[in-house]
Amino acid sequence: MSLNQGVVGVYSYVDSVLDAVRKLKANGYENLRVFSPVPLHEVEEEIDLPPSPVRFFTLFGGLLGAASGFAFTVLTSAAWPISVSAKPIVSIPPYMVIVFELTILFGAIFTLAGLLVNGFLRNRAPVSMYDKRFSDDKFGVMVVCPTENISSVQDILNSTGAEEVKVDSIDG
Amino acid sequence: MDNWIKVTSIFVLSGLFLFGLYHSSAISDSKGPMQPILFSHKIHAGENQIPCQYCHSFADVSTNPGIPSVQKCIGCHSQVHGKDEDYKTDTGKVINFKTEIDKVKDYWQRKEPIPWIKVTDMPEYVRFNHKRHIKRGFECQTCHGQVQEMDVVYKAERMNMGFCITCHEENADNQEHLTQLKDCLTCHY
Amino acid sequence: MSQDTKLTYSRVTTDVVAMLEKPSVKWWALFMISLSFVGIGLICFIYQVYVGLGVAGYRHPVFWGTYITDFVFWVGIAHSGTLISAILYLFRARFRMSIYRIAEGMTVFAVLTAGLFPIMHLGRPWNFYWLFPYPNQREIWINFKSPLVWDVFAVSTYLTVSSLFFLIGMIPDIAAIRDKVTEKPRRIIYSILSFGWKGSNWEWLHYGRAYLYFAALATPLVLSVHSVVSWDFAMGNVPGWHTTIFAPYFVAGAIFSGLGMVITLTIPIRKIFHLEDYITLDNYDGMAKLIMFTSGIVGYAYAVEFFMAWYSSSPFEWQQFMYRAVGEYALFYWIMVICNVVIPIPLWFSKVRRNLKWLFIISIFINIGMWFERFNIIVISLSRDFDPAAWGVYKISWVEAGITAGSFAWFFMFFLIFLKTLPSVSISEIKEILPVPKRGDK
Amino acid sequence: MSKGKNGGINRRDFLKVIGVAGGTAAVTGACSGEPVEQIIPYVIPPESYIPAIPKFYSSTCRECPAGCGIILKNRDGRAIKVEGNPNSPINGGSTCARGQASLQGLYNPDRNRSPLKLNEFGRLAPTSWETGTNDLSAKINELVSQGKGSRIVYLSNSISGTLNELVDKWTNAIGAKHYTYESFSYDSIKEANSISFGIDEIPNYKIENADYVLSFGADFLETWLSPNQYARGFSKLKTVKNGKVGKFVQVEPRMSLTGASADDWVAVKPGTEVFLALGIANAIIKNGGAKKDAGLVSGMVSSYTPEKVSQLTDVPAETINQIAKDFTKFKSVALGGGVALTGTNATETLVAINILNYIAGNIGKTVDFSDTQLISNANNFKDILKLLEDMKSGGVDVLIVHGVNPVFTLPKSLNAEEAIKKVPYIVSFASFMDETTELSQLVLPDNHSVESWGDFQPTKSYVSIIQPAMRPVFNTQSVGDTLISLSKKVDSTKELINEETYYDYLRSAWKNVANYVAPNKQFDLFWNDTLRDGGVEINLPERSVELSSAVQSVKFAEPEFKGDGEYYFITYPSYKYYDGSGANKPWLQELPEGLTTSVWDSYVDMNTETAKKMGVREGSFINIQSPQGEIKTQVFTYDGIRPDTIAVAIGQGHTAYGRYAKDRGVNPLDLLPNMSDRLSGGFAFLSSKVSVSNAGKHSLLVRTQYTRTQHERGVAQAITLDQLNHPDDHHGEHHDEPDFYPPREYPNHRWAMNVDLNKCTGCGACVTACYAENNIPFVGKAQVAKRRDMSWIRIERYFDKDENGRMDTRFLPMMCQQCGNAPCEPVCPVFATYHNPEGLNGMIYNRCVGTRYCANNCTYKVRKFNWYTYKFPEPLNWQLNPDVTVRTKGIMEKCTFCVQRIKYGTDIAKDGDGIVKDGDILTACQQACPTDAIVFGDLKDTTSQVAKLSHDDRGYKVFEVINTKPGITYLKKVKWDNA
Repeated sequence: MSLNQGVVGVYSYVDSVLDAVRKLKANGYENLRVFSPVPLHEVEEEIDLPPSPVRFFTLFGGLLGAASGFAFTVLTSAAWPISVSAKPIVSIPPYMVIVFELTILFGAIFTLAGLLVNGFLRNRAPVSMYDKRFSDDKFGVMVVCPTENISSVQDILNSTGAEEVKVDSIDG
Repeated sequence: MDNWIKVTSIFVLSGLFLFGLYHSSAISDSKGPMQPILFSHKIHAGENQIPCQYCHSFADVSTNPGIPSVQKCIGCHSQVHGKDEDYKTDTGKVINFKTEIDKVKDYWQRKEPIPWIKVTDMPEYVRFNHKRHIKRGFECQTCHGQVQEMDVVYKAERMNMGFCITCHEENADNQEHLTQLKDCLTCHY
Repeated sequence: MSQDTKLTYSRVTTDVVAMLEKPSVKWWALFMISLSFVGIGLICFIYQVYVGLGVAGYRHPVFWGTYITDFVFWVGIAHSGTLISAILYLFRARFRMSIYRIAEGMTVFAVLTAGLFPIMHLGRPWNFYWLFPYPNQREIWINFKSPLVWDVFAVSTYLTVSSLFFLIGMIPDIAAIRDKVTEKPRRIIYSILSFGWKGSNWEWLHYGRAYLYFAALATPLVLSVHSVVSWDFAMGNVPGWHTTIFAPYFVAGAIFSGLGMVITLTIPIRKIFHLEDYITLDNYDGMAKLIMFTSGIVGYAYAVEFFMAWYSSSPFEWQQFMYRAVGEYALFYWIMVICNVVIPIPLWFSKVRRNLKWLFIISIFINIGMWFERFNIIVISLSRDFDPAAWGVYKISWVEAGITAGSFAWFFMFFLIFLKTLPSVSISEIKEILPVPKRGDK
Repeated sequence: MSKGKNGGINRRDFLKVIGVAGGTAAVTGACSGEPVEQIIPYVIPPESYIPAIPKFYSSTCRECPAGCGIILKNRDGRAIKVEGNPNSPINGGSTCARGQASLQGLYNPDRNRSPLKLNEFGRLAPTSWETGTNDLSAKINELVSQGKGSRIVYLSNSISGTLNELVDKWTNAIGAKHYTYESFSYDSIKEANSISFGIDEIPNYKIENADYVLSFGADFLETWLSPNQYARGFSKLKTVKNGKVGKFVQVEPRMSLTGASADDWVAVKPGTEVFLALGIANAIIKNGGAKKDAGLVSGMVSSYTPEKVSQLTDVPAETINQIAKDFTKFKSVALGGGVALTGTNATETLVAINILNYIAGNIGKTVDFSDTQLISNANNFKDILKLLEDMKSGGVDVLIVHGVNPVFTLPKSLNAEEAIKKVPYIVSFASFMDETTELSQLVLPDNHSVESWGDFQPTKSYVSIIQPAMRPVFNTQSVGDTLISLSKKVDSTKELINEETYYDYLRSAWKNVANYVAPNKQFDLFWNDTLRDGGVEINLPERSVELSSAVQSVKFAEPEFKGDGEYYFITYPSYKYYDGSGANKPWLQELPEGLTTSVWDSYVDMNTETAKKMGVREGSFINIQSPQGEIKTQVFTYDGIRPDTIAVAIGQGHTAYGRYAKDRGVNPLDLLPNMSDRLSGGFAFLSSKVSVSNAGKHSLLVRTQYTRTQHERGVAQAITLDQLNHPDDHHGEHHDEPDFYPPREYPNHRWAMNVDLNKCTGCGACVTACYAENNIPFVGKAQVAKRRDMSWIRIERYFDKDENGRMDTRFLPMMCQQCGNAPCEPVCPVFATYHNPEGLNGMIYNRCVGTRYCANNCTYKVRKFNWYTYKFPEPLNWQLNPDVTVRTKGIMEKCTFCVQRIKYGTDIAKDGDGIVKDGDILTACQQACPTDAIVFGDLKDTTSQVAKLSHDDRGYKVFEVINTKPGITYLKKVKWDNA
């Protein structure tokens, strides 16, 4: 069994990055990752990732918020019925405001949770592969490959205009 | 990763905070105050079986049960002088029967009231009608605890609103009665 | 953003990071002034708690005054931030990019400021937590029929969501700063705030989605919050309050005032930090157009209120509105009309919209006008409601003035800290609208 | 809320600040121990004492000479409330504002707390009773032994009954003179009756038997003779029955509070009422309406044709004819002799009124001479003038002052202060350091009437008992006891009185009463019954009265006015302060004066036109000058006063008399010349023409209502008799609109109230009663200026104009309406206010966080907010009702329908059959109301008065259009259509 190695190439130009991605994919390297200071839609099209599951978090949060808002208002009103202004003890119209606000609140909190879980906890890029310039003006193309393929990847990266290529071992 | 510790601790802390709020007044005094005379309810109400309303005689006619006048104390203690004997109270204090009873006599002689310390004090925005509760047949002990077993009386129940309302809920005859018993104006005005 | 600037990716990063350099003496001076006014406000508040609300200018029948005015004012200010970041994001309005971070920061701090007032105006502020639903031994909950409870939920939700939105929107930028700063403590703080952002395509994917959903949630929220605030009044039966147009009227007013405040804040910042390349005249032009539009809505609302008061043939309503126009508070009423409706009229001309001096002056007047709008709605309506025997005129007290001044200082204090600690221009989004670097560009 | 033991900032206050900063701190703080509180038992409990159960003592109110029967509520040893005694024939269960406030005299922090003696530094310093009485007796002994007993003067107010006897007995024994001085002594009424009927007394006016009341400036709802009694009569007059209601016409240049309740206000030229009365009499005789032989007088009045009278009085001829017509058409009564209009021709006016009453056949029917008022006991003013002369000439060596304050109540032009200062030794029995007491050498403070034994005879037919409801608050002693102890120390009177205490003396004296009233009853039984009932009635024989020929000797003439100013100057007794004795009671100071709603100050009524002419507006200060002096006060522009007249109330302008009275307002008596009524010699209050100048200063005239009209909002509604009797004409006002929610069900009770606007006179008794019952704090002028008065019930006053341009003044008591659809309830975030199953709008103080949203949303603006924690200076706090929570800062409060009384009533009912009967529970305002305008009860009980009245044709709800479903139904005021 060969240890997985990471190779990252540092680019200045987006078209070079795209070239590298296409070339790597053509060579059968599927485990690719692109670092960029801005979201790159061309790259998104090239590296076809599954749709983000964050939406389920948002949906779930919203539904949970609505349900809990509804349950909370109704149950607490019924727990000690206090009559105000001859309105019914459980009076749905005013409670809809609470339901609405809790829908948003829970939706937002769960969206955050979705982002944290999916964007930051799962699929984290290895620290060693990161270059500080990626948040500034450089782009990075990272390939995970068995040790034996390192040189071939390096070649591809260099040939597509990488200004620098780094290799490091990565865990898992 | 520090964030997670933080987030968790915030949740835990806020949980504790809410729990604290809920139970903030749950702690009751386990010990009563030092009274000017160590009057033992245990001896009077417990051993000697004097009914509560013999001394607190207005409990069934007034909102306020009243505390006995010095005259009432001396009514018995002109006969009962107390042995010259030590007695260890349940708080561990040792007193002498005769000394304590002599204090009552002193107050009487000087025609001075005894400055008792209030054990159960209701905030002034709470109206508690002793008469209604006694007439409904509640024992004094329901709220005041087993006074007949206390040498030094202490606040046995926390007597906060939760205490009152739980009892009111339990003792409602029907829905309408419950509404009345849980009506805010029943106790607050 | 115009395409002919000389901005590059690295210049954007450098410029923004440069804003976070050690604060100047001027900054410190401003900060200390803010801090001292916060201190004055705090002293006023403590005095008020100790002595009683009587030290404020309240009097029968005006039970709400400056504090609620301030509250609505600040909540209103808070609206443009989310509007610019969320609604304009959904509409893909490009002019938002350069100013949205400032606007969002303004939102969060304005909500932080606004949130103080409902507590400060309470008769027994030490019991403010009774307004929150929490399990207690009394077994008593809160009244979800009360607009004030809606307010509690709306404002706290808004604070939470807008803060999250603000912080999440900054993640890539903070990462960029993290990678630029050298001092270790700052790097650690920025590392934590950046959640270890690396800018990989995975992260961008989830981040983009999450941001979109946030925007989608924040949009109805922002509309709801000021609607709920307006219902504090509209649900009351006071003549001058009890009207169905309040929700849209308040939302428009909030956006109006918020944009006014954004302009008031960004024009000096742009000058001080030399952000002319980032915040362009086109941006201001876009905002000014929005101001024109919302000023129109607000003006329409003023007119329609009068019309409805007359049309309803209710003596209570009609006398209330006549009182606004000619009564003891007529000065305030006309200040409001002039500032909010008349003064923005020159914005119909492109020359004015692109003249920052004029824009700044107009924006100041809008801020003043909108404060008085709230004051007028709250105080004048209460001064003359149903029972003529109870009518009375409210006068602001020095404690209220002190706390109001303190609230501005409190807001600016946060804002000053923000300018020196967080990226006040969005690095990644500015880069996004720059042409991507391509080989052929050289 | 207890104070921390170690002083300074206490824990609770600290937490209030900290609690905002961090909730946790507050939570942990709550676990620490509570402050120690003690309970102090009785050493020997009083007989039949039960804690927290109130005891009630019948007594007599001594705030004015009317002598209303009262019941004092004693709770745990303290008198906490005054109620009217329903057994009293005078007031029949009601009280006025002054009566309600008498407890603030009892607990006034400025009371003389012990005997005081002038010390070597010229100050009055505390001393013992022993020293005090010894000093005085030594002085008396000295004088008596020198045969100078007649140089001792005992100056008292009208103290009828046993005390009067005692004083007379003792002063006679030492040879001293006893003068009875009443500030308002009605000499002219006595003189006029003496001339007209040969009776030197004041009859009982039976307004309750009249359908038409014609009052020539008699403010019988305010201060005139026995206001509560007449208010009851007024209530009868204004009761709408079978589509009929009585009519009341008030003739006076300034529309007084009484005049504001009149159906017609006739703005007569000051001092010319006499001609009007004669003109009316003439018209009656001409029309053949006279019911008695008018031969004696027809010659006297025949020259007063309506036209001539109209010229003399400024009253239109048709008005005169109308009154003449009505006066004989209905059972009528004519009243006169109000203090304000006592001019130099007052007796002539009253003779004319007597003629009017006589020819209309009212004597013996509505004017009853068989029972007369005992204010008649007071000395004639001429005697008082003589006394002043005596003092000035050094003829008085010892002056004992009891219950009067001549330095304040006598006009400055009489130089009473100077005269009294000439007396070398002045002893005062006063409870307060008033202007006269300040001049004294010795103060032997009297008990308050709530602390003393005594009796009082308001009328010939009724003797009322005064019994103590509590032990003295301070080291004071009743005058009776002081006199007895003095008599034992004065050599010549050692044997005069056998009894040791005044109580014993009183009992002995009452044995005579018992012998007369109930000769067969055992005395102890009689005594106990009297104490329970509050007094005994004495049957008097009928007295037939005929017009005496002496009337023909009367020459009717114009009054004289001194001063060359252009305005007539009216000074009138204030119904709040009477002659000034009420000015030290904060409740009265804070009680909005009915017409202006002004508080804590003086003002001058000035016609709007006059003010415009002078270039002043409301709140402007003006100088009022007469040859005797000048006062400066604020203008109240008022359409209810003639343009040639201005008016200032008596009562304010004290230079002493405690913190609440001192240096407040002006005393109009300073301006009055020394003028007397030509025939009776009584002081002429209406005798001055003053000039007025703008003082060039303006400030807010502090009031509780700044609005004059209703702004077409229909708050206080009225209905004409015609409309009332033809209900079809205004049919369709009541139609039920569908509701969003189903109507509310009330399982047991629905507490509700009616207020009859036809009976409300705006007297403010309800307001003061509410202060007393509900621990409402007074806040002072500066706070009222910020509209922060705390009153739970306010009298709204509207000056509208009717279609003929006449003043149409309406009063409307406004308190919490206990709405079924209360706008305040749903907006409270914490359920501090809610709807209770018995229809009450509950206000839970301890739950309130003070958002004040409820108050904003209250349609009626009846909620009051505690802007501060208000202080009740010791011992005013003794009066606090233990059954009502004392509110602290930051809490909303409002009328509760006296929920403590409802709870008490239902609690008592539960001990029995559980049924609360109509009338078992009275609210404080209802109980006090002198005209029974307020009715409280249970709507579920269909037989109750409130249930019946709520469906009255006159019933309406204020702001019905808001659909708040109030629990209070107002009954429209009934207007006479001038047909």
